[in-house]
Order: sequence, then structure tokens, then C-alpha cells
Amino acid sequence: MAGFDKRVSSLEEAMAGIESGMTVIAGGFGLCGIPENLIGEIQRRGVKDLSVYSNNCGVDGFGLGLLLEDRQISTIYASYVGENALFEQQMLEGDIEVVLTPQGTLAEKMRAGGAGIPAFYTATGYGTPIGEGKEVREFNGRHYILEESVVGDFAIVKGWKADRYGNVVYRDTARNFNPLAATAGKITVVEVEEIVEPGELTPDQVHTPGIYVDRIIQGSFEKRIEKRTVHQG
Amino acid sequence: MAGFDKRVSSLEEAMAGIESGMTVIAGGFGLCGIPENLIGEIQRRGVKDLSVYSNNCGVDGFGLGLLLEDRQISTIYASYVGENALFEQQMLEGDIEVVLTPQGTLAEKMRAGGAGIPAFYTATGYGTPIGEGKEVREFNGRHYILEESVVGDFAIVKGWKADRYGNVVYRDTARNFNPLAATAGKITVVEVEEIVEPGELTPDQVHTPGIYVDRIIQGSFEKRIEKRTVHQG
Amino acid sequence: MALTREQMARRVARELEDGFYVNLGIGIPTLVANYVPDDIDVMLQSENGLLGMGRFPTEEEVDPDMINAGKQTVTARPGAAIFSSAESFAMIRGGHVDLTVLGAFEVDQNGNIASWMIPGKLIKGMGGAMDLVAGAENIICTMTHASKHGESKLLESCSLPLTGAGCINRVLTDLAYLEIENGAFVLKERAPGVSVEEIKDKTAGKLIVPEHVPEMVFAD
Amino acid sequence: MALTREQMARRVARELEDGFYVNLGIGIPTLVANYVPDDIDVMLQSENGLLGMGRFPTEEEVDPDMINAGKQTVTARPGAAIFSSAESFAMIRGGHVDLTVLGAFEVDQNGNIASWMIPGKLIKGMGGAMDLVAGAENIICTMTHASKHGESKLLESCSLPLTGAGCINRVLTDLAYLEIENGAFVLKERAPGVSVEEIKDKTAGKLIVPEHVPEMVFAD
Repeated sequence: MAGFDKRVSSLEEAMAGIESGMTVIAGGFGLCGIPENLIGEIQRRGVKDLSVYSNNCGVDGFGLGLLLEDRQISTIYASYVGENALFEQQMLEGDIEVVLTPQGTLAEKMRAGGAGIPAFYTATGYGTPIGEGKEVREFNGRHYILEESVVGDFAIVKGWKADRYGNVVYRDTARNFNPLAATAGKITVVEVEEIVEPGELTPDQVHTPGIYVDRIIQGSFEKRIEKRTVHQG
Repeated sequence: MAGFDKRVSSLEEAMAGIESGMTVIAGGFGLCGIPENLIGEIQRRGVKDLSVYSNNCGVDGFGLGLLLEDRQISTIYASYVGENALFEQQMLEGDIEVVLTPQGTLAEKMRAGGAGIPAFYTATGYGTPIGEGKEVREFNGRHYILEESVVGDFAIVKGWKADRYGNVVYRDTARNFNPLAATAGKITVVEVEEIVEPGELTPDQVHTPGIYVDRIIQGSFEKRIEKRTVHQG
Repeated sequence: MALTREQMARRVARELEDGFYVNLGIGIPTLVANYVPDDIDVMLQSENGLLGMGRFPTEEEVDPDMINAGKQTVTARPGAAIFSSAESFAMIRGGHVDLTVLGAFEVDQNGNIASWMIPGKLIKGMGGAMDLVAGAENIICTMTHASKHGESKLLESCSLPLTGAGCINRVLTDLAYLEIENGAFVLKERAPGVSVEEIKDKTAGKLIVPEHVPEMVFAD
Repeated sequence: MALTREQMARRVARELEDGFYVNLGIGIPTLVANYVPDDIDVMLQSENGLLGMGRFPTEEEVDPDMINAGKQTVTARPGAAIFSSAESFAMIRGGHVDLTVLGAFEVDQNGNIASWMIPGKLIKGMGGAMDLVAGAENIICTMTHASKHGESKLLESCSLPLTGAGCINRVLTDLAYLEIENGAFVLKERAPGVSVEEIKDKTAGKLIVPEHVPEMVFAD
């Protein structure tokens, strides 16, 4: 059954093959559900000129923010760049190209890329700078713009549990972009908190079927909280 | 909390508002996971001239086959019409318009309709009769055709368990088209085997979030098996 | 007197209906959750993938895997559902959310909204706002009526890059509640003690003032 | 001797590789599952929403909620995943399935395939076949080389409505295994005892016959 055993035992093996100039699709929303250790491995390798698709770009010194420090990212497709001073600075200074992309369009670009849909129409962004230069078409009296999908050389994903076949479940809102990213990588690498035996995940409850996943690695996670808000009383 | 209690107590109430000439999107694959009782209620009401989106059209005397008997369907969008003699006959005689639609395209039409995507490109059907009259476009050197999505006046869905908020889980391969259909109805009616208390369904495991669902009804099901195949020994 | 942030949230909360699925943006919109009338129930959608957002967690409940779109730690109420970002925006884009409340820098008399960038000054990104305004049929925009320098934010035509075109029809400011109809702001209610004259002064876009403009009433 | 259905399935099974995700169509392709070599493991995808299809159920295991795309009752193997039709075709359309095996009425030298209707005679519908041939890079077509009346099914140009254009590159018939390259069928293997002459006779499309065409060997 070696052919379906997708477990790898080192981060080096997990990110083997990543090279400068590649496109990387990353799961996570803010600092929630981000592939911390895979990002760390990309930093360690020092590959440059990456194109990254990710909703956010981490914070200074954590998450994808690490790759900004070493100027490893040349272009990022993201919906939100707030809360990251270095990011804002690199953007304003033109060191990094930021393609601001509406969050739902970003999610759908990944999903469609994984699903063999090269392009789709959405009303999101019509009449705004996001729609400029894009084809506009009317359906049922409403205007939509054409958006193309994306497939990455690598997708880096954070899951909760996985089996060796690469079936993955996510925990709570740490799911976010992860299942979409998982479908959209030529090589999809998933790091999880726990690897379980095949059969432990109920087939009905698998969030990412193993067919999308190439490598699985177990890791430990800091899970930094961006805004700790608590109920008083 | 009346506003979120989507339970109805009769089939009459479940299908209230359905009229002749409407578009109905139905879940189910073959006879597996079909909304048996909602179909029965449509038959009882005798509404005519329905446009139906469903992968199959049941068999003679069961499932959507019931609506063929009374000639209630004028147009059906389906991927497979085999195993239903009456269907084939009505189609060949021109009593019913059959828009044969590739299975994946049919699924994506429903999903996209529910997701506010009016149209998408797919390679499926390019160069075949399915692509005739449709826009062809090249992306990355490959040809794709443009397919439009669908939203129905009603979606009829078969779930396993639901809570009163309309959160639904499906069982095994009875899931099939049901979650897609559920997103694509202006009025979505789900019949289930069991209604559970809010909180009994783990949020992570909900297949159809309640926001898509308008009415929930508990029913009992025949669950007819189309091809009973057993392991010898 | 201009409305406080809390009063603005309370006024918006009156637009809630029993059974509404609601997406609340960051800032004043978030406060609306505190003023849901007792006799109705609404379900909060957070675009990072949560339907049925609950209160903030206690210290013991804090969980880094459970946040809202503002990245705050939250809880899920019984009957919540959690899903991917694609599913979340399927709901939003597909028009399944009943009400969206969000802030803005500018709104104009044609229902255009600008809320995501000030060229050369502030680029935070649009997050989910462009999807929300494109997907919802029912949007309330909350904002101060004018800047600190007295410049109107209710314009004839937005000067900043748009978030959405022709999508806003209700605006609640600290001075007034207005609806946008046929290329004009229609003044529906005034903040307590705020004169029609002041609102006129601070509205750069076309303003229609009905004969009677009631004052908002806040019970306590 | 022409291959039996079982021999055809056995020959196709040799194309399986360890770790392949495979979609098997109805008919001969289904039989391939019986001949997976012992030293490899493949995962069967059924387009109604099952990855990791197992054997048929025992009488006690029969469950109407667990069927395959041929509507047969089946089981799931440990490590299976179940999903919606949209997700299933995301896999297929997105090129995630490693090998698709399906039957056909006709194939032509340009890789076109016709498998879903015979005008005026038979309209079953394409089911998932159009998606499968559009999505897979690796397709094996299984069919008899000629009709009962001796008419070739390997044509210069398909006469029936197409299922997919230019997508087939491997064909296993009861007489031969062929690959489609540059607008021609290339004869790679013969069924035991079948002459190159017979294959030539029954191939209407352009056929390239290499100097040596090995005979298939079946151990038992």
C-alpha cells in the first residue's frame, strides 16, 4: 500500500521541489489555521520570487510575514493587508506586487482551479477598480466580471487530523481557505496535528478527500491568537 | 425563535406555493437519496409544465418517474435517461423535452446557481453536440465552453438528519446532488429521516448550513434499491 | 446631538427581523449584535466560515481555532454551522444573507460605496466587503455623516475607489437615517436634536427632505 | 482468438500503478477491479460521490444509501471518503483522477470518442462520461474491435455524436491494444492468436503497424 501512504517525516521532505519563482497557494485566515511549519520551511530554504495566493499575509514576524522579512514574495494575491506594517511598507515602496482580490473571488479562484473550471463570472468587483480591464458580461440584466482561476505549483495547508491516504478534517474556523487551497496545488502538502489510522475518519465527515493530497506531515503549532477577545462576567 | 424554526408538519405545507410552469431542482442519484415524499406531493397536486433539473428521472412508477406518468414534466435537464422506459418513450415522441447535460456540468450548474455565479467555463462537452451553440473560449491553450448556472423556484432535497434551523447532514452516497440542489432553490424543502435538537449536529460536520433551507419535514422512506448486488461468499 | 456609536448600533438593530441571517462588518456594525431585540432571533454569519456566531469566549473557552472575520476569538451558538471560505462566499454571493451592515468612507446618491482604500494613504484591502455588497440585496451602511473637518461623506459621486456600484440603499449616519432612491438621499429620520438644516449642510449629494422628518427616539 | 471480457479486464489491469486513483465505467471496465495485481493498491472513484469503493456488500451489509455510479450496492473501504456530486466532478474535471477506463461505441484516429447515443435508436445519456474524458489525461477505452456485423469501431472519423474530442490515446479491444499518436492508431499488442492481418482488416482508421507486434500473454 506504499502508493497511498502520503506521510513524510521531515519538513524538508514535505517541501521538496519548491523553487524560486513558483506559485504557492496557502490556507489560513489571519493567523488562524495557517501552515506554520511549512511556511517556516519555505523561509529556511530561502527560495525567492514566489507568487503567493493567501487571504492575508500574516503579521510582522509570524505566518507569511516571515517570508516578507526575507523578501521571498514578489507577488501576493490577497484580500486584506491590514495589520502588517512590513507588508504595507513593501507594498507602498513597490518591493512587492500586491494584487488585492476580493475574499470571495480569491476563494472561488482556488476552488475553480482545483475543479478544472478555468474562469467564472461574478458580480463582485463590477464597477470598481477590481473590474478594470476585465471582461464584463450581462446575465439576466445584471453585470458580472470574468475572473480566472488559479492552480499553484504548491499548496500549503493546515489540517487538524489526517490519515495516511491524505483524507483531512479541519477544526472549527481553522478550516477557512484550507480545503480550497488543498484542491489547487499541483503538489499539495498538508500539515496536521494528528495522523490517525485509515478508517478513523468517518467517510461522510472527511473535508478534503485524499485524492487532492500529496504529502502529509504531523507537526506542532503555536496557534498565535491575533485578537484575544473575552466575555466579561 | 420562531423565525428559525423551519419545521413543517405536513407535505402540503412543505410544498406550498408550487405552481405549474415552475422550475424544480431535485437531489438524488438514480433512486438513491431521492426526496420520495416531496415528489409524491408534487404528483398529488397535479401541477403541470414543470422544468426539472435532476441527474436521473427515476424509474417507471417510482421517484420522478411518477411525474412522468401524469405528464407533469415538460422539460428535464438530466445526464442519464436509461432504465426508464416511459421516459425514453416520451422523449422519442417529443412529449417531453430532454436537455441532456453532462453530470458534472449539471452538478456545477446547481452549485454555481446557489453561489451567485451566473456562468462558468468547462472543457466538458467541447467538440460534442453539448457544446453546439455555446460560446467557446481558450484558456492556456485548451478549449472550454460557457455554461450558465441555474436557480430553481423550488429545490427538493433528501437529507438524513436536520435540526430545526435547517442544518442538514446526508448519509453515505445518498448525499450526491442533494447539497447542491439545497443551495439552488428560491424555496428549498428538505425531507429527512430524523429531526434532531439544535446542537446535536457538530458544526464542523454540517453538510448543508441552515441558511440555504426554508422548510424541513420528517418523513419515512421506501429507499428502493435499483441494482441489488451482493458479495458471494 | 449626534448619535453615539451605541445609539447608531441600536438604531440599526431596529431593522433586524426575526429569522434574519445577518453579516456585521467591523466597527459599529459589530455592536449591533448587542442590541438585538429580546423577542426576535437573528443568526450571525462571519465570512471566514461560521454561521451562528455566539458571544465572546470566557478565558477558559478561548480557542485559537475559533475566530470571526474580525479575527476576534468567538464562540459558536447551538445550531451553528462551520464551513470553508468558498461555501461562506457562496452564501454571500448567492444572496442568502438577509442583511449586511458595514461601514464606509463615502456613499453617493447612486448607491455607490467606497470603503476599502484611500489612494496613497491607506490600503487595507477589501476583505469580504466587495462580495458582501455585490451579494446582499439588503445593506445598511453605517458611517459618520461628515469627516472631522466637516466634509460630507454623503456625496453626489464617490471620490474614492469604489467597493461596489449602485448597491447601497440605506445609510445610517450619526445624524440621520436615509434611504437612497432614484439618485437621491431621502431623509427618513433625524438624530435627536439634530436639525434638518444641519443635515442639509453636511450632505453634499442630492437630498430630498420630506415634509415631516421624525426624530429618532431612544427609550433610555 | 479474440479476448474474453475477463481477459480484456486483465489486460487493462496491467496499466494500473500503485497509488492510482481510478474511475471505472460500466461493463468491462468494472471487471478491472477484480484483477488489480496483489502487490499494488489502487483507489476506486465512483462519480456519484465515493472515493475508496470496496467490494459488493454481503446480504447483511446491503444499504440503499451506499451505491456506486452504476447504481449497484457497494461498500466503502477503510480510508474512503464520501462527498457531493459537485466535489466528485471537481476531482474529475480538475484532473485529479489518475486513470479512467470506459467503454465506447466508436473511437477515431484523432482520439475522438463516441459512447453516449445512437441517433434514433438509443439515448441513454452521457452520465459522467463527458466530464471523465474531458478531465482525465489518462484514459483507456475498452470496446470490441468491430461490430457483430464486422464493421470497424476504430475509425478515421467517428460517425456518432461525440462524447469528447481528441481525448483518447489508448484503446483496448478484444483483438488488440493500440495507442493513438499523431492521427493514427499504433498497434502495440495483439490478442493471442490474432493476426496483424485480421486487425488491419477490422481497423477502418489509419493503422500503423510496427515491425514487431508482440502477442499478449495471459499466465493461466
